[in-house]
Amino acid sequence: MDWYFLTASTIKIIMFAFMMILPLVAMSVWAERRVSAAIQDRVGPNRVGPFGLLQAVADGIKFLLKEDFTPNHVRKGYYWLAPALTMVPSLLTCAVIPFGSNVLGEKMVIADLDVGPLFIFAIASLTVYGIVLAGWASNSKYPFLGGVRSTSQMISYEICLGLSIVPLIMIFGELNLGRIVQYQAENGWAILPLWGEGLTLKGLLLAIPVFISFIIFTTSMFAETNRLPFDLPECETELVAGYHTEYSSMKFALFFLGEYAAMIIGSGLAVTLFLGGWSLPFGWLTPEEGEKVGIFTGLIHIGVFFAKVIGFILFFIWIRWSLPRFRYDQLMRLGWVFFFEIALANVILTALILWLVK
Amino acid sequence: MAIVVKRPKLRWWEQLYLPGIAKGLVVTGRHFINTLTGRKKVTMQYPEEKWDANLPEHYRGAPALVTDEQQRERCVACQLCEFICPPRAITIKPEEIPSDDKWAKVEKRPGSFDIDMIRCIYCGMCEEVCPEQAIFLRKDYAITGTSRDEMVHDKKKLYEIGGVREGLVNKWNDLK
Amino acid sequence: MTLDVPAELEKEIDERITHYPVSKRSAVLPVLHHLQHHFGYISNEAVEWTAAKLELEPIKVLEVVTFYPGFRQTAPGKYHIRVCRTLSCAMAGSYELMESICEKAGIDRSGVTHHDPIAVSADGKYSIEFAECLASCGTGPVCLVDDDFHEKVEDVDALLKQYQ
Amino acid sequence: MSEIKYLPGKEPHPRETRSVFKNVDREGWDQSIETYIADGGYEMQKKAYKMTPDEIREEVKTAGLRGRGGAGFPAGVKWGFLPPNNEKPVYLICNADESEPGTFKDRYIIHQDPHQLIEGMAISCFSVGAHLAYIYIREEFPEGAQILEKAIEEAHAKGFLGKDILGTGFDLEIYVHRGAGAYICGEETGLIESLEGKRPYPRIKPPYFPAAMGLYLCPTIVNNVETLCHVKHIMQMGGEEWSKTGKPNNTGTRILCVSGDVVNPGYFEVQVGHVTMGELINDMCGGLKDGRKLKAVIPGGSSAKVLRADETFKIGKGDDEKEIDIWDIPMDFDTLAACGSMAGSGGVIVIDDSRSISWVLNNINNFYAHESCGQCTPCREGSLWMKKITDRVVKGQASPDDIDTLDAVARNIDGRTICAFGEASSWPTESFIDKFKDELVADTSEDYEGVAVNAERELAAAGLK
Amino acid sequence: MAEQSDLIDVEIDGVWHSFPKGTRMIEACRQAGVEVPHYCYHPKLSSPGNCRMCLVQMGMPPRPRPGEDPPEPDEDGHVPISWMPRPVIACANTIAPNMGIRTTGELTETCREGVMELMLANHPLDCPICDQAGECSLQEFSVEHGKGESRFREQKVKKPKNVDVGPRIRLDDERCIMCSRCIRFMDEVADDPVLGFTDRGSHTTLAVYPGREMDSNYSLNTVDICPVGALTSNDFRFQMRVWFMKETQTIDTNCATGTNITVYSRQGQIYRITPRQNNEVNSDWMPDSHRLSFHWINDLESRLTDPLIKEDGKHKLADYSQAIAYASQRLQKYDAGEVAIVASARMTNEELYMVNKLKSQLDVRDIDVVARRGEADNYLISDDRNPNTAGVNTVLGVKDPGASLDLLKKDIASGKVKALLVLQEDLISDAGFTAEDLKQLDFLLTSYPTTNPTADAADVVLPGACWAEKSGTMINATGRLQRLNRAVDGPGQTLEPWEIIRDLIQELGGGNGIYSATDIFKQLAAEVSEFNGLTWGDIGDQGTQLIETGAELPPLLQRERARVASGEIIG
Repeated sequence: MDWYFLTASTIKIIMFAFMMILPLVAMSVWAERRVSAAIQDRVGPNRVGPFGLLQAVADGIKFLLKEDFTPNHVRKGYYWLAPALTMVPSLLTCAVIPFGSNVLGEKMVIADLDVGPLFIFAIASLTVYGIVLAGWASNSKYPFLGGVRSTSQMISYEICLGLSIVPLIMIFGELNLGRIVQYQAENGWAILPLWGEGLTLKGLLLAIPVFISFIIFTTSMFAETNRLPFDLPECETELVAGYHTEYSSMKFALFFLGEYAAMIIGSGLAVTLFLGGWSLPFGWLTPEEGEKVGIFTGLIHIGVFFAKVIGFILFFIWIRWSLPRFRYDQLMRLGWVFFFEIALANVILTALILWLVK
Repeated sequence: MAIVVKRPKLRWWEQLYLPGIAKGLVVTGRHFINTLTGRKKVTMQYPEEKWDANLPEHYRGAPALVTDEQQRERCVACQLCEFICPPRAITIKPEEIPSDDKWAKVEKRPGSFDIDMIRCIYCGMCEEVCPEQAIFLRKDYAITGTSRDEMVHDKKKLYEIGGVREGLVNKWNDLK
Repeated sequence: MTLDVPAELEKEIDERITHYPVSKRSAVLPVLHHLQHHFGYISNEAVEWTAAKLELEPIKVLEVVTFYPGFRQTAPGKYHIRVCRTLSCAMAGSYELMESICEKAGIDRSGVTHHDPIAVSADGKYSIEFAECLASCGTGPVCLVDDDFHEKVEDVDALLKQYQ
Repeated sequence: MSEIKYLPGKEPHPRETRSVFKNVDREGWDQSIETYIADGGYEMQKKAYKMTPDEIREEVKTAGLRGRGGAGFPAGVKWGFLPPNNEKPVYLICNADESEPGTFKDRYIIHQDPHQLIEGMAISCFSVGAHLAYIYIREEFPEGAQILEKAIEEAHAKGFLGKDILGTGFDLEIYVHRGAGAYICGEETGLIESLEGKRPYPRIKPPYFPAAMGLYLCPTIVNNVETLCHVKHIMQMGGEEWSKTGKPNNTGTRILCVSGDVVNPGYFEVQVGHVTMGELINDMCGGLKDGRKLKAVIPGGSSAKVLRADETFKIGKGDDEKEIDIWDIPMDFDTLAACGSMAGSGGVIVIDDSRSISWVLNNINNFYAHESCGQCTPCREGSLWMKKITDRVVKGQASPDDIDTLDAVARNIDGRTICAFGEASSWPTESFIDKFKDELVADTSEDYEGVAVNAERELAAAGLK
Repeated sequence: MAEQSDLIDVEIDGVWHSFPKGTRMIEACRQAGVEVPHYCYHPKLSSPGNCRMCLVQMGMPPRPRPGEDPPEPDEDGHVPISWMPRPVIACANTIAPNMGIRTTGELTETCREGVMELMLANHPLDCPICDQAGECSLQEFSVEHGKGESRFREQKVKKPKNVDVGPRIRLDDERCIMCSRCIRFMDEVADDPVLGFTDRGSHTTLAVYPGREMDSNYSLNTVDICPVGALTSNDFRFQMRVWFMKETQTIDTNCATGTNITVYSRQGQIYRITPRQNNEVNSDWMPDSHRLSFHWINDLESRLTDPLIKEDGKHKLADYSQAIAYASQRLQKYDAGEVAIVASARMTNEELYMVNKLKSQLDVRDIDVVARRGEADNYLISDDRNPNTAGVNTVLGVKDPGASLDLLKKDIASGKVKALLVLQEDLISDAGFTAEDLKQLDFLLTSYPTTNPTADAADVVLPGACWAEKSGTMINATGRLQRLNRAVDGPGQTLEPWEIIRDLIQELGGGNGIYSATDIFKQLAAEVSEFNGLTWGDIGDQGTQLIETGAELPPLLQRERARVASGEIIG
């Protein structure tokens, strides 16, 4: 490999993973608290820095300085490993998400794989190990229950998650996320096929399965990231804090960050698959396939991507403070009985549309 | 007797829950917007903003002992507050008022009167039970200290907080 | 301090005690009457003397002394006046009589209380108190000056003149 | 008896029937035994001592003599309460503690006719078998006590008292015992306690009925002066004959003492029930003062319930039932009881329209508050409380609901005390409120809310006002 | 119902009961489970009937007028009752056949309300500073029968307050409700008539004669019987509100009378002691001297709190198990007959029984206790100032307490006795030993509640619980077995003496499986013939007659029984 590739990749990793995602994690924690406060007619953290923006920093410092307490009864190796196992895969998945167009001949994606979604699912599934390990290694009943719940929940919803994007892949005929975005930029976003080919009968008809897919995908994403209304693994009314009950300090912070990172990546994927990634609507400022764009346009594209992601994160937060938590049996029923069936039917529906409507 | 609650029969679109969810989102969204635009303001910025001026008459802050117009201790150490206090925060040691004292007629006063403010739950039972109108929950709510000892209010401190209260019934006067 | 009881008085008292063959204690009232008659009032010494005489606890004598308005524990004036204040006499003007006597004899009754009902004139000549019904309601207002009974007292000057 | 002449200006009213008061204000009469014997004195004692005690008691019973002290209890029946087969000594006490305001009959008997009393007592003692008798005379009669002691000495010298009287082998000693100014000593058990040298706290009945457990826990008979005097006259007339005077069940003569707002207050011995209130006030006492109207009458000493002048009373039973006004009330025990009051000790206090009812009630309450012995709770606390309330009413410092409190206090005393003093002190208040509530309330003011009074006191006490 | 001729049928609140002839109405009601409120009435004193609180409605069978037929009795033989319009006092009236009593109903209720209101009219409302608050009849009955609000707008009567009437008693005349219980007690029971009423009416004032003192040794009983806070104890004044205190029923150990008492304590401190009724032992009374002799228990300065072991002539603090181990190690060295024990007649039967066990374990030469004699006081105090001499006779088998102590002294001097165990006694202060005497010993062990000269001389000192800190049984002068109950915990490592002896026996090699005083009592009851068949529960709070000692009842009790027989009091 040449030095250029290495340099470019490193810069992209640093730029994207460490300068965008991680701050975004911190900021989304802040946003979560501020938004929840606003929804509940409160103020929220507003003391540290302007609008409390430095609250995230303060939290970080606090996590770092707190006593890192390891209970005596835990399996220490696994116990220590678990937080890393949740944090790392979440961050890893960002490698294949295109966060911008082809700026100055450099694709704004860390690794331009042709199996993007598969890679994401494969890696993201690993986070469940972290949670299961945390639950089991804690050697304590609530974390254990949390871990068990987490496992079955993740496995259940991973199926729906996978099935829900099959129609998209069928439509796009593509697994490269960069090209999927490019396609949407030209022919209308998956759920907003309002320009290009999207405006054809086929495109509009396809919007129906895509919309169903979108709902299943989003919902499953909530379940996958253990967000409310599906946060049963850490459901505090029943399990104190679920799998991370026994964790404190930075180890707890890693779970915490992992959750938010997963949420961001999930949002990124959703944006990429359904909302046209970095593209602007109606084909504005859309480069041709492989066309280099200038720095200015490139920055706009990056900005658009993050704006969409942030919007999606806000939606996550909004949902969290609007809906009550599911009961565990409801959760399982929803996953296996409804979403699984609907997703399967959706695939068939898409196939039918693709086959019948030319 | 068991009460049977009839479940509402849901229409098919209601069974989807999506409209319900949307409705919920609208509600929370409205709150969000309202708060964000400052149309609605509930929370107060303590300590820059304080509600002291608007504290209700019956606000239950730190309990304190009061004296009357003539600097007389109203408390006669009957120990009813000690008895009623749910968290047992009050400890009183009564003593006899020496006969040469101006208020010797009352005979009894607290030798020591301690309220452990770490224990105090501001329930106001002491005020309610006091037959002498000697203990009141003041509007002080910022009770802080850097040690446990400091958080125990002794008699001196309690009178300091309480101050003088006028216009109360004088039970121990010359006529009675 | 013991009471100086003249032998004659003591003899008289001893005679009185024989009127009560069953219980000496019964003689408390007569003994106190004699002592009050002689000394003008019942002092603590008189109480103790009586108690010793009748073999009682002094408190049992004091109980009796303080019960009866007829016994005085403070010295009266040379002449002790008792004015009836009960209904018939009051209707006949005994309150006015009291005022008039007080005024003419120079007695200030403002300090009179339940425990100390007797007011003495400045010169110590007269003392006065209100008495409850003297049982001569048809001839009110009435008063007793020492042991002398006066009915329909109208002329206070004439009354006081008799006692100089 | 046509030869009896009375002092000028003190002649009895023609409607009077003098027996006990025969010698009161009599011309040429003095207290000496010689005078008494010359008038036929001590003959009845001689007569009685020839009878058996039971015969005497039967005579008294036949006569229907009712006690003249206040309660009107038949004397013969009282004597009959002495336990049979009694081995303890029996005492007789003459209750000369005349303290009921409005009553002043005993004073004249004792001061002017002491031997009559001694003779009556001698007869009674013989009947009940008492060898030791006391005359409990009130302290306010110092002269009376001296007169009685002298009379006893004389009777002793003549052999009417002492050992082996008149050769019958009957011994009797009578001693005079002076009280010390306590109304409660008029109550028989209070009197007994006083005579024992204790505080005159009335005893509880049961078990301390004087006839069974009286003086020194021995059987004791306590009778009023007038009652004991009547015994002599019953001996003289014979029980049967005596009972024909007066009215059935209200036999004999009795002395009515009238005081208050009449022209000529005084004492009148009349046959019981033969004189009405109107006759007593208008004829015998010369009526009310000029231009005055009758407001109220207290017919039997201050503890009797008051009668309002414009009331009407229902008396009689069945066919005899009739409605009368105050002037037509015959002065006997039963009628006055039917009118809601009592004949009591015969002290009639007349109140005319110049008097303030609050003032009258306050005066009476003052008396009872002063005289309450303080033994039992209701009377001890209640009598002073009532006085304090009426004090304020008179001063115009009471509110209308104070009158209700006053009434409630009185009713809390009535019937709940050890002795009859409770009733004596509460009846005036109860009856005055019953009959003159409008007038009492008129003396109060809505402004004097209790709260206000208290608040003023608080401030005053705290030195702030 | 009334089959026996001396039983009388009485209807109380609509229910027929039978009572012996001569029962007072108030007692009949009490036995029927109806409390009639009262102040002046006290079963041990004469009844003046002056408080008027016990007014009830009474009814009798109607008396037929001449010519009328008597009323028909119903199937139970009861005739309908005609109720009297006026109330009567229940305390002084005795029941009569077919009498009816109503303790409820309008008349009784209005009477009670009325009397309560009047009673409170001049009573100062100073409950907050009144020691009686919490056990005050006036408070109790005003809750039940009071109006809740005063109509009294006048100035209350002023009377002396805070009067020193005696060395141990304070009088507040304004609180006095003139029930005269105290006067009657001093007249009738204490034979020291120093109290009386002065003045009259509402101004009636309880007083002692100026210059006299109410200093009878029984004066504090007036505080107990005072239904209000007029008489209060100087010792207990303002010390503690009664509702905070724990009550423990136990017995007094100051003399062989074994007065039944209640110990009032809070947080391990004893605040006061009051007598408890037991008509076989002390009636309702107890002497002041005994009542007030508890203060040393609270005084931690004088108490032994931790075991001490003497090393090189100096006492060193030790752990309890350490001290026991050391003691047993020393004791094992002696031959038979070289060890003596002095136990105490202040020990319980259980402890004495354990002493017997220890004796056989150690092969002890001699065992004795210290005798304490004093003067009897013609009331309740016995001349034997040890509480359990009868127990020493019965359980320990020492028939003549203290007789062999002189011999012991000699044996110590001659070296015959090398080791001495002094249990719950102080030989130097109480038995005429000197420190020199004890110096001859090779080993001396004492257990005692307080520091004392004998302990100074001892090699091992163990803190032994005092009477208020232990449980057990004692036998009083008249042979009555009574229970002693633990009122407070001993300070520090203080243990009950039976525990100390048990641990010593165990350490010396004799296991015994004893875990509580009741365990010992079980063995005691099985082994000592006098106790045969008794269980801990059989003894009860009032004790049970165990043996005949031939001793007479205390004089006060004899007098009281005579008064009961004469009908003067209820008893």
